Amino acid sequence: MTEQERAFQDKIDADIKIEPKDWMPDDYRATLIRQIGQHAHSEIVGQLPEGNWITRAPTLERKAILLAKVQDEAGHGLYLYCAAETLGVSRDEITEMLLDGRMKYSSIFNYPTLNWADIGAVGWLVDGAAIMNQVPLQRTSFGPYSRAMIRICKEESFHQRQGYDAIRKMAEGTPEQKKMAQDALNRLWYPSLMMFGPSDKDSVHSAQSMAWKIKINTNDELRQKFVDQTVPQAEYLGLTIPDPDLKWNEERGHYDFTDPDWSEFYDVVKGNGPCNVDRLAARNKAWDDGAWVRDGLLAHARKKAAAKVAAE
Amino acid sequence: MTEQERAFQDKIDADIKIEPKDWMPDDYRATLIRQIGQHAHSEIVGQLPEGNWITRAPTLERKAILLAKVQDEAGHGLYLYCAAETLGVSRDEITEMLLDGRMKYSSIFNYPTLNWADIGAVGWLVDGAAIMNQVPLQRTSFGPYSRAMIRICKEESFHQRQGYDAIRKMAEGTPEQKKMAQDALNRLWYPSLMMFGPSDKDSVHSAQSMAWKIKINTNDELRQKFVDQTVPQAEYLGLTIPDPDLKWNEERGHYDFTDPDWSEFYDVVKGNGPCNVDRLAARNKAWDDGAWVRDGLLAHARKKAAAKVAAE
Amino acid sequence: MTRDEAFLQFLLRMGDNTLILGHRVSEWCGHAPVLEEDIALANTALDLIGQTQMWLGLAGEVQGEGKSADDLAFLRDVWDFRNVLLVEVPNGDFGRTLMRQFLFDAWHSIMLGRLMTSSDDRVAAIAAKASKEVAYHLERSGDTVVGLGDGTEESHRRMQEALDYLWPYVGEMFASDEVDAEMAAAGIAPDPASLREEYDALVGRVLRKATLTIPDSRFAHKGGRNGRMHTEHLGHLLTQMQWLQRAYPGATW
Amino acid sequence: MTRDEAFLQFLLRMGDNTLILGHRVSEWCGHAPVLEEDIALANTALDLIGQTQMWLGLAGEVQGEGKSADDLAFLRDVWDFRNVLLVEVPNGDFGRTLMRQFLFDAWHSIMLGRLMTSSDDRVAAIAAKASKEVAYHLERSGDTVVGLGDGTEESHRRMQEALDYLWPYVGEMFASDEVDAEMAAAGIAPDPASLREEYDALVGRVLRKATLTIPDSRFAHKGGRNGRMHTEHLGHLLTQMQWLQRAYPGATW
Repeated sequence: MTEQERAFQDKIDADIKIEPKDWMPDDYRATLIRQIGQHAHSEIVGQLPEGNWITRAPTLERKAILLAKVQDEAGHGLYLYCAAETLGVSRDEITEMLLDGRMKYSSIFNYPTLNWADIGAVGWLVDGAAIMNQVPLQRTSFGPYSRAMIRICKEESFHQRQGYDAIRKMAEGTPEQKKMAQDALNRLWYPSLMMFGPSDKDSVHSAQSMAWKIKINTNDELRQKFVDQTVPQAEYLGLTIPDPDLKWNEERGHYDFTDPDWSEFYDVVKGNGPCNVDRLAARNKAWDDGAWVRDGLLAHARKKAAAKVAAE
Repeated sequence: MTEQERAFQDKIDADIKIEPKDWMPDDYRATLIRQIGQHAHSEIVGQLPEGNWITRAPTLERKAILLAKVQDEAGHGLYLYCAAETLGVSRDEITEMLLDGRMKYSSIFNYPTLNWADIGAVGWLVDGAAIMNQVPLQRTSFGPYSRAMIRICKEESFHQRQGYDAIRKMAEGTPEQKKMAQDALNRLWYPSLMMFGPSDKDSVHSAQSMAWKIKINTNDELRQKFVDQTVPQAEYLGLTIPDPDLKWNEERGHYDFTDPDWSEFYDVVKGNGPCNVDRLAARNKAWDDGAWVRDGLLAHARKKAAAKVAAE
Repeated sequence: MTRDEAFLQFLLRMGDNTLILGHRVSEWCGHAPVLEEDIALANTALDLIGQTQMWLGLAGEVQGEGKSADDLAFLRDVWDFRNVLLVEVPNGDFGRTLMRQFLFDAWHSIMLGRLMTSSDDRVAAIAAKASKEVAYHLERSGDTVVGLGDGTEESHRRMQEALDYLWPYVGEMFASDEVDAEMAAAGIAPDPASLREEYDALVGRVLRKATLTIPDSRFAHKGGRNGRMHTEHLGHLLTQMQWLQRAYPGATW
Repeated sequence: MTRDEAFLQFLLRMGDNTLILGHRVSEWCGHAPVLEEDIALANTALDLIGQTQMWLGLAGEVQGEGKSADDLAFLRDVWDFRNVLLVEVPNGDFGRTLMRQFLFDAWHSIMLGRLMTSSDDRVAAIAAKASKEVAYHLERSGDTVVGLGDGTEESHRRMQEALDYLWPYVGEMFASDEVDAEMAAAGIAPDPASLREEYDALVGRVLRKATLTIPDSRFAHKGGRNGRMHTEHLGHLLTQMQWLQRAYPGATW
């Protein structure tokens, strides 16, 4: 370790935030760009499965709540792209990396939303898992990222409560509604567990990321925490977690549960999830169709600036 | 009148059909191309208002009937384009005249189909009026046109019966269904009357066309016949013709009725009907989007032909 | 037509305009040309849905049959809708969507300004709340129309095409009938025709800045405000919007 | 699972395939690239709707709850549908529509050929009638795939893209589960896996003539045949298809 590296690590160990103008190791920068970019892309692609139900929301209030939520997600994307930009990568650059497949987004968004209860389940389970991942990241070592996470976490926990409320309405509703709620849980349970990533013993980057405080907890810790939190909620709703081997382990003080099928996870990461192709096609179409708009607004802004200079 | 023209008119007067290879006056040819082309285009554009309900047809049987009908209309378009081709104008040429607005189609198809009863009403009223126009044209002087009309009339009268049956089901159905049937009649009555064209005294081409047996009856005769036939059918259905002045005239032996608002007719012809822009846009889109298909199939046919020649 | 019957029609017209336009705008969600637009469009849709809740809520009250705003939004068929045709035409490209928004926002802001002095307190209160939101919508859609109209050659062409397509739908916003006469007599709402001059001035100013040419025709498609003849597009929109309420009647969500 | 329960599932699979594909094809009505194609597509849709009436009619009989083919078509929600995912993907361009048709027709013709010797007379009779229609569908879609694959550079590119997009949906047609085992044991229907070899030979032959390359992957999307996980597209399709029956329950049409 060089002296510079040593000083850098000392700051992190002392919980002093790293700011964009500070020196940082190339790997730290690259890892952060990948992590923040992937998180930003997840917010953007994450609009699609929920957006799928906006035009079919069953009441004006539910439509408003869903719209507000999807709007927040776009906002989160914006904060995160800004945080990434402080590391020297422009929004357009990493957007193009998303669009041509060089960068990833969270695999959970490659699953479809098939009934209205999915909208509740996404808030309850997916946002729930996301928060579990994100809360510790409020203490992450990179200043702009940490500050973005603080704003995001506040809104996410609001979304999670709304999601839980929406699925509660379904679970307490007509038999069809209850069936929808159970169906949503059946389909989204394991994909939600996968959101924490493979077991840390199989993860190559974890040790360094934890030393850098880019990652705070292990994947398995967070997954366990999520299960422990979610099972009683499902019980309260009268819904059944689709895992016959799930049970409370008195000794451990945790639930034992079945690991997700990691071959499915790797399949989805490779591009073979139910919606990968459609999701990327939708984002590419939005980007391509919007080129004339971006060009037009830019051209206008330049004309205005030129006129202003000429007038001075 | 030249000798050639005299001989031509004598043949027509003697009810001898004019065939494509026969000599004919330029005006006769031009008028026929306009009339047959306009009729063909009407079949094609006429697919759109009915097609609008194919994906919402309420039963499998109704969907099948509607699909079969729209398919027949495409078939009629095909016969008529073939008849026009015998006059020396290719299908692509007159299609392009439709698409850029140089040629017209029947204005009735610029009205929207807004509820399921419209599908019945189109069969009952629009096909009914069309048949009234077309039956005499089976005796028209131009052979290919006459033969096309004979085939078409057979199918159209079948469509009309199906349309009447469909609206009868609505008129005899629930209060909402009955309301749909009445609503359809309210909207389509006057546009149907307009299908016969303005009064002959206002029509410039009529006399010559009648001498050439391209037109057999006057517009007013046919309109009266249509009203006389349709009023009792509406009564049988328990529906009210939206004309407070409609009444039986014992002396004339016909119904008296209110003339349609011809300013609306001219507005629609000019392009200001409720759907003109959307109809033409739909046809243009189909044509433009399909260019690569037509080109591809043509290229393949040429390759095959060339391979065959090479093999011989 | 009694005053209450006319009042109900007026409220449905206001509420159906915001409902249907809000729905159309919400269709963009996740598909806009740039992230800031995604957020702005969602925000516009959200405001319009909120206004719908107020207008249709009051409509249900005035109707007196115990219907909620949701009942009115999700359980009427095409012929019962009273929105102008402008708001139901499909989104088209982003340019058409924004042009439609601007042409509506301009009318909406003028209308709400007048309604703030309505003789009916409830109408005045809704208008006061909504007009703040709509002032922002107008500023934004106007700016975007100017930016794209006076942008590149392509963006100019697309905006002119959007204007040409939408202009025949503008006139209906200023049509007057017996409902409007009754509302004007009661001091509840202005005669729509009386808004036209201010509208033409406002729209003319912005479109000039946008270097766009207003079509030389006053022809106007009509039929939405009285439900006589909507476009074919509205029925398709309702199949989506009303699906769950139709498929699972009586459920609460 | 009893034999009748399995039989019902089998019949729903057959009938939902033809119902949903027939619906998709009917969406083209009036919009095809050339008049002859408009006619041919309408004809295909018509045949598929007719087959649906037979399959779902028999399904209602076997179910024994007094449901008609229309009840089954118009009053089930997404999770109750048993069609393969292939038939519910959106039409895309004409090339994708025809490629989907060809990939399905090839399976359909082989399947129906086997079903003609079904131990259940009703199944054999439906298969006999349908297989004549489907032989024609296959001839036509195969010819078009060849014509466009081996046409211009652009048509070739589009057809290859269509094949690449659709290929991951092919495998589901050959998946087997306990329903299929039960049907095979009863001699009612073949094990789908047993059709694959003939399918690969047929499809391979046509695609070679079309100068197209079959993607080098056996990955298969699944979830339609047992209803566990349809695509997001099916729900949107149903909003249209079922609209009138949902909005006006109990009416006869």
